[in-house]
Amino acid sequence: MIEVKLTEKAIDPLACINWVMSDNSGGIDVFIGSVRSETNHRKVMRLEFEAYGEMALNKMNGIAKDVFDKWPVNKILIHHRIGILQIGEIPVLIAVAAAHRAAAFDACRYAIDTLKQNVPIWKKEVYEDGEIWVAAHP
Amino acid sequence: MIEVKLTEKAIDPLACINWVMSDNSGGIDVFIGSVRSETNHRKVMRLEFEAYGEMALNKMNGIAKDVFDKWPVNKILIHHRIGILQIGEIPVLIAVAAAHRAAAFDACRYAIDTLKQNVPIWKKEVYEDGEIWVAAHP
Amino acid sequence: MTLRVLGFGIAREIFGAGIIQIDVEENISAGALKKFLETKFPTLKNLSSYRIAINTEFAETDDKITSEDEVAILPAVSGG
Amino acid sequence: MTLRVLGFGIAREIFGAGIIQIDVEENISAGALKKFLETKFPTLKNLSSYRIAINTEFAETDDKITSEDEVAILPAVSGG
Repeated sequence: MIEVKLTEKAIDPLACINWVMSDNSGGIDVFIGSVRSETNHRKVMRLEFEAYGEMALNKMNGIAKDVFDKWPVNKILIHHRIGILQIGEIPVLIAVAAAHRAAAFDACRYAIDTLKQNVPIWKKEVYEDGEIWVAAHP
Repeated sequence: MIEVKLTEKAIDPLACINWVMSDNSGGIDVFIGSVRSETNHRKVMRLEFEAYGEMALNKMNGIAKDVFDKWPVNKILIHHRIGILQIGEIPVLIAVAAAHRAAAFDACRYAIDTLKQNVPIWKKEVYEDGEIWVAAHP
Repeated sequence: MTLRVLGFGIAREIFGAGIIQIDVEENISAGALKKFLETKFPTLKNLSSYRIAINTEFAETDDKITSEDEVAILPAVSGG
Repeated sequence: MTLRVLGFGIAREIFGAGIIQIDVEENISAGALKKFLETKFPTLKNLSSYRIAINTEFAETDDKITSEDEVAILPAVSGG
């Protein structure tokens, strides 16, 4: 089973965990991204996430399907937040449940690594004295 | 920071996640063990976990310290349940927070793999028609 | 033909809008569209990299575009 | 000397108690204690593996035990 979501509301880790757990999964791996207060020694005030919604959902679903092709997993959930996020808030949560832990770890890591490469979502870091679209410039 | 616990009460995933998150951690990896309803095609009724408490806590603290020696992480939490657990309950939860995700993933996986090898905790699977101490027999 | 092009992230800021409308040759290739846009919006050349999507799929340089297609300019992604 | 030995998991069930008291030679080694226990509780030999801990640390075969030590019999662990 797959659940993929782009949302402007706060991601709820407990609801995500409850969704992936089931009687046939012994190992669950959960990756949670969190907004850091500092990058490259600049103080971050907030982040702004923007997505090409339809394509982002397609790509996230594609990652989830790839995971099922590659590993024996039971459930995968990928939630990504868009809009304005404060320090400590959660931009992304990926949870994978499998009978055994190795598949859950491998699949979860693959999913976040691939999401960061291929899913059309962009993040702007806003500082006290400016702002930068992350990774847009050399 | 390290939090290590052996507990007879239900493990609370949200409280664990909140404990590891902080403004300087961008990546959190959480491993959750869950009691499966079936192993080796036998229906499991419940599990019973027993620990050599003092040594188990020593070993869990040792794993946490090793993690800090090996990876740039900010916080690690290891909670293990003891006593009787029903299907779907959580015997173990390990959460690792780091500035960047690679360290969180590596450290979390190392911690659960090492826990399963070295921490003196034993699990008895109780079936409708018998019971087995897992891994005790050839 | 008239083409509507979506811009995201810094591309949206360079365009000054989330969607722009441009006049280009029929069946322009993705690669030729890039060149055309870089003439119109020279700042695009400063981006570390950007890709073109046609109908929500990453396009190859030779892929042809029709006026029916949904075309988008995607700077290097930075989700997660 | 008189030694108190903790048993966990299936070892506890084989002992019939969480702690047993046995009389062994002074400064017995961990390896010799294993042999002694396997004579007294032959079922221990059926375990896939088990280790001895002295004062909450895994012991080597040659490690010596005094009557002050906390000794425990640890079957293959299966936590997590």
